[in-house]
Amino acid sequence: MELTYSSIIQNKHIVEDIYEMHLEFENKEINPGQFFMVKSLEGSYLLPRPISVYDYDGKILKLLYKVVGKGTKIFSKLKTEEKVQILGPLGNGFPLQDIKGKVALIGGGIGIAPLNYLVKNLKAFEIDSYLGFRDKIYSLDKFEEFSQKLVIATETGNYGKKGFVTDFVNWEDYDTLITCGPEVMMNKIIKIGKDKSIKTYASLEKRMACGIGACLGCSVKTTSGIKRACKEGPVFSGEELVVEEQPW
Amino acid sequence: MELTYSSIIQNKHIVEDIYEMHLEFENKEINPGQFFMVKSLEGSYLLPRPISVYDYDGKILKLLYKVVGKGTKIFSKLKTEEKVQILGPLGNGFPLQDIKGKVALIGGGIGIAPLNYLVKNLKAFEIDSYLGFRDKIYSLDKFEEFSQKLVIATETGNYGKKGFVTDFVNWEDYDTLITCGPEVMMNKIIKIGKDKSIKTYASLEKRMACGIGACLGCSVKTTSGIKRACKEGPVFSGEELVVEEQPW
Amino acid sequence: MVNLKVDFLGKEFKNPVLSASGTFGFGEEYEDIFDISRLGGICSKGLTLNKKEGNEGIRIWETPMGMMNSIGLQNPGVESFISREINIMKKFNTNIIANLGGNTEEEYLKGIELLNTSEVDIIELNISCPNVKEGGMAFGIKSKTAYDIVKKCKKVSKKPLMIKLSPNAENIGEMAKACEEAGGDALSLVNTFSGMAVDIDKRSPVFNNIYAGVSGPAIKPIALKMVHEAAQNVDIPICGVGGISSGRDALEFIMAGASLIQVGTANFMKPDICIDIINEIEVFLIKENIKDIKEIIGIV
Amino acid sequence: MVNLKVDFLGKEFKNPVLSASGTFGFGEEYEDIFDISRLGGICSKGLTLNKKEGNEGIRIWETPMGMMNSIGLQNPGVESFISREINIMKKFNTNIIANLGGNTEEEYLKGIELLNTSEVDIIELNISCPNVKEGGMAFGIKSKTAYDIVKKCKKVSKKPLMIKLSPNAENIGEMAKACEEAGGDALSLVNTFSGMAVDIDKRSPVFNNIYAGVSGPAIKPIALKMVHEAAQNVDIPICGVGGISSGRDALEFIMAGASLIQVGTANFMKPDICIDIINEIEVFLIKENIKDIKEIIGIV
Ligand SMILES: Cc1cc2nc3c(=O)[nH]c(=O)nc-3n(C[C@H](O)[C@H](O)[C@H](O)COP(=O)(O)OP(=O)(O)OC[C@H]3O[C@@H](n4cnc5c(N)ncnc54)[C@H](O)[C@@H]3O)c2cc1C
Ligand SMILES: Cc1cc2nc3c(=O)[nH]c(=O)nc-3n(C[C@H](O)[C@H](O)[C@H](O)COP(=O)(O)OP(=O)(O)OC[C@H]3O[C@@H](n4cnc5c(N)ncnc54)[C@H](O)[C@@H]3O)c2cc1C
Ligand SMILES: Cc1cc2nc3c(=O)[nH]c(=O)nc-3n(C[C@H](O)[C@H](O)[C@H](O)COP(=O)(O)O)c2cc1C
Ligand SMILES: Cc1cc2nc3c(=O)[nH]c(=O)nc-3n(C[C@H](O)[C@H](O)[C@H](O)COP(=O)(O)O)c2cc1C
Ligand code: FES
Ligand code: FES
Repeated sequence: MELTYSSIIQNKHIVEDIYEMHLEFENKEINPGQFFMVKSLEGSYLLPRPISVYDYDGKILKLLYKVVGKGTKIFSKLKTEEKVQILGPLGNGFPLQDIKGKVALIGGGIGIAPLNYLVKNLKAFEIDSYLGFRDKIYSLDKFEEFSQKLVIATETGNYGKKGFVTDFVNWEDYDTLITCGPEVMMNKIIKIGKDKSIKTYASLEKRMACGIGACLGCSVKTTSGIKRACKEGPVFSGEELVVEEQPW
Repeated sequence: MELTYSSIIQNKHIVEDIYEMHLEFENKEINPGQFFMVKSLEGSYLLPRPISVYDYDGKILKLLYKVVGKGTKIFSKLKTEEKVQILGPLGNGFPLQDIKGKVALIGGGIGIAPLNYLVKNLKAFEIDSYLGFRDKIYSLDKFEEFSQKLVIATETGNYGKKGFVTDFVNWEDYDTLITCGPEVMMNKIIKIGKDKSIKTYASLEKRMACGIGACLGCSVKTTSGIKRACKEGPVFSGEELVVEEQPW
Repeated sequence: MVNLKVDFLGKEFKNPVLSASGTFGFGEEYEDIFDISRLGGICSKGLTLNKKEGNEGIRIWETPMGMMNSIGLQNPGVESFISREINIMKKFNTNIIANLGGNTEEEYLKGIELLNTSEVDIIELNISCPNVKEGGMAFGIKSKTAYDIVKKCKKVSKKPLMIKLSPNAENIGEMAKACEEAGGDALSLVNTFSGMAVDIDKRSPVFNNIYAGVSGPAIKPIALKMVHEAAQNVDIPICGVGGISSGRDALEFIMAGASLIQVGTANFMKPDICIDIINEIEVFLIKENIKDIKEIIGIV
Repeated sequence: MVNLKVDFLGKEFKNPVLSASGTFGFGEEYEDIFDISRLGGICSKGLTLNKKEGNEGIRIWETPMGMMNSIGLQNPGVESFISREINIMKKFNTNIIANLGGNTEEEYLKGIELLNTSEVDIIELNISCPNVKEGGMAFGIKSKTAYDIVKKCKKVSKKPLMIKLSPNAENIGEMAKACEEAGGDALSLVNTFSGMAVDIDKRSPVFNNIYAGVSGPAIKPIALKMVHEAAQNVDIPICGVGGISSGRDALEFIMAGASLIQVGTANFMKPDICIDIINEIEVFLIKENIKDIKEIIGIV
């Protein structure tokens, strides 16, 4: 983990409110599921924003982000060669060594970002990917390349199947479910995992201030007490999460 | 006066911390000495910044500005085609009809900005221009074109005469002194004007919030009571200013 | 169509958005910029019985997403207001709120007596200006002092009295209650927070008065809390002020208990921002299928 | 070379820059980012006698140039601190300030007794946390209540006591004086301002506790004023906190009367900002030809 100022190699619009930023970041080790606290150097906001690693090849750090508010809006306007402050890689990442058997990756919207870097690092496993979007689809390449099966669903039916992607998963086929996406989707999957005794991992989105475990702002209730999403997470196993009381 | 969002035609670095911005602004009437409240659309500051009209040809509004703090720093990073919020033209401007006889324009540093648009509109008069800089010189063209005499001084002696430009003015030669620059310089000239009964006009820099006369933040003490620099000014005649009590 | 109209102290407001005292003059300077008759109302620059020249020295200072001012109630005096400035305000066809400050009880009472005969709709009793030495604010710190002055003012006033509270009050809930008990018809809050800036190069305070008033988006969360606290403590209506610069901000105050809101510092950021705020409130109500703004006043 | 060293309650501080309680954990998380031994000191996360899990729901919310938090004093408890976390802090070779909160008198007194035997340099008595219901803050609103608790704490404490004041105190000057008279050895101020945010889409408060603490650059001018006011009222030394994010900010507090300063929220903006601040202070002193930082403490 380090604090550094990275140059933007490119920052391009993908579709709708989705953007992809490439940053110089050489020779580091990054686990899938880890994230960075990202901050533009000018701009009228205070806290860095947590953004997952979308891809990394030892040279270029790729981020996929959705413009939802002030901070991400400013990100979308940054130009090549400008610098951004990044702190990371942070968090635990997915427990690659523990993931077993047949795996379903289930991503919703921008939640596919961390799964993208995961899918190529899970090569050794049998993976099916289920990706849900509202209307437009994006960033399918890696999932196509590394999954045995790829199921796409959109709420509008514009691409792939119509409906929520979770409606098209045959849960019993899997030993492990890995999810990142809207909280309702993740809660549903965690519940299904618990009910059907399938191992699940979810990457949680909590509001963060420090990103390194110092402020205790990102607390997550687990069966073994309060944990920090930025430090002991953002990836948690479904069993340990106390979902009912999560405000997400 | 109007509130509008103007596109930047260009925004170029001139020298040291001096920049020149050109904005689309068509078919308006602007008096020399008037100014605009300028604000970038993003950025972590609140109040627009007052900037004088440096030049105007009925199509392109030119501003010359010096980076001194947060706001002007953000200005310097704006790119062609971005928009800025401008409110203006504001203030009284120089009283062209009252300016008489032989005129000395005395500008210090970035204070030459409003004089630049003035000198070309004072064509009918006999004008000598005295411009003082710290080290580097800039924006002399108009003064060369429209003055009978142009005297340059730099504090470092790098260009023109060495010292303060006020040291090279033969005060008795003039009927009118017009000045804009650092407060010490303007105070000195106002005092000389009073002592020698030469008519003087100074364009004052006061901190402003509204720029239109509503907040009373930019008060100037005059012999006829408190006036607003943004509305009854920024140009005041030396006689009416109560210099001793000015905090500028 | 959704209903933005609010009835407040027996007056109809087209919408809940007012311009705050001291940031909008008497309206005329904004006339070239937007159609002022669209506002719910205008609060006049703070008036005092006699004309005031205001403070010397620097009067404006920017802070992170806020500003400080030390205007010191520069104003033409109540008599001039009644014979001149009020006529400017009248032509905007909206509610006129006269903001009245004072250093002594007599000044307040005489000011009110003069305003009684004028066409102002409401008197906003400013017991909270931090920028005059003897200080209107002196009345706005301790609940007991506030109670006394409000009670006396109420006795002479023929206009509805809206008491403008200071965020520097010792206990805002108690203060709100005291003003209600003294007969205040409504409350507006908050005025500016007492703050300070140091010019480290000169090694001296920026302001001649050392302290000055902090306003703008920076204070919004604190102001909102105070409005909520006041609303929990009184039954009289509340006008929320402090850092509002968007429709969402305005709606936060309304949901926290404000029937009307005032926009101050944000007018400087974008002089037609009140119009944006009115429009944003309307769009929100439509989107959320809320027929009447009254449905959401104080629901939080 | 200029001297940045400050003597404070008999301890030598390398420089006046400390990390503020609750924003820096026990230091270890920042270890990878910069050399923590460069700090003048570290204030621990707020401790309570017994372990606390903290608040439910959203704990962090951004505001214009500020933030709100509702952590609710999540901490391992004093005993764990003494046996574990203090050892992390010790290796940074800087002053250790234990921030101690509590809901009852006994909790404070027992906490102090335990800390007496530890290696902490100073106890920062937190009578100002707005985020626990029964609330440390209850002790920090009225001067009389504060006087009583400080007096009792002082009696049992073998460590120097620095009282951390709340900006929500009814009267900060009086409060400062009361804490001095009760035997407080130093003051630190301010803790967070009580504030609120409303989620207008959900029509409910953002925080489960409704109110939460506001910090960051937004509050700087108000915090600075309070530090100045406290400094005018007491002779004991002051540690200034609130919105400091640059060397210039720190120098404003120092000139207004703070011997030391703490950096809180700004650590989140840029995790090595304390180092920038130390460097900027040093550069300023050199440029202004000030040999010793003590020359400018309280000169405004
Ligand atoms: C570990 C982690 C990884 C993430 N990875 C990605 C990613 O790869 N791509 C992506 O687009 N988004 C990602 N997010 C969500 C992203 O952080 C938020 O969308 C972003 O912070 C919103 O900032 P804003 O200024 O645009 O929105 P605003 O609503 O203006 O933000 C206001 C505040 O709320 C916080 N906030 C708002 N939404 C969220 C959220 N969903 N999660 C956490 N904090 C939030 C912000 O950080 C900020 O402090 C991730 C979040 C976490 C916790
Ligand atoms: C009528 C008028 C015309 C001006 N014309 C020009 C011009 O043509 N070119 C140019 O470069 N500058 C001009 N100035 C000065 C310019 O407004 C300031 O340099 C600028 O506001 C500084 O902003 P900042 O954010 O960079 O500095 P900061 O110091 O960060 O600004 C902080 C606050 O102080 C105010 N402020 C700081 N310095 C000044 C100043 N000298 N005068 C007024 N307010 C100040 C800012 O507006 C802002 O509100 C003019 C000022 C006035 C009043
Ligand atoms: C420049 C300025 C002048 C002000 N003058 C007055 C005044 O005369 N009377 C008054 O009651 N409030 C005055 N205020 C306070 C505002 O009306 C308002 O209560 C405060 O600024 C908080 O709102 P805001 O954050 O929207 O500005 C003034 C504020 C500013 C910024
Ligand atoms: C996330 C967070 C947690 C905090 N926890 C504590 C605490 O446990 N004890 C305490 O005395 N102050 C606590 N504070 C207050 C800070 O120490 C500091 O007084 C306040 O934030 C103002 O300073 P700042 O603006 O530099 O952050 C906390 C502040 C934040 C932002
Ligand atoms: S964000 Fe600070 S502890 Fe997780
Ligand atoms: S800047 Fe507001 S009156 Fe001049």
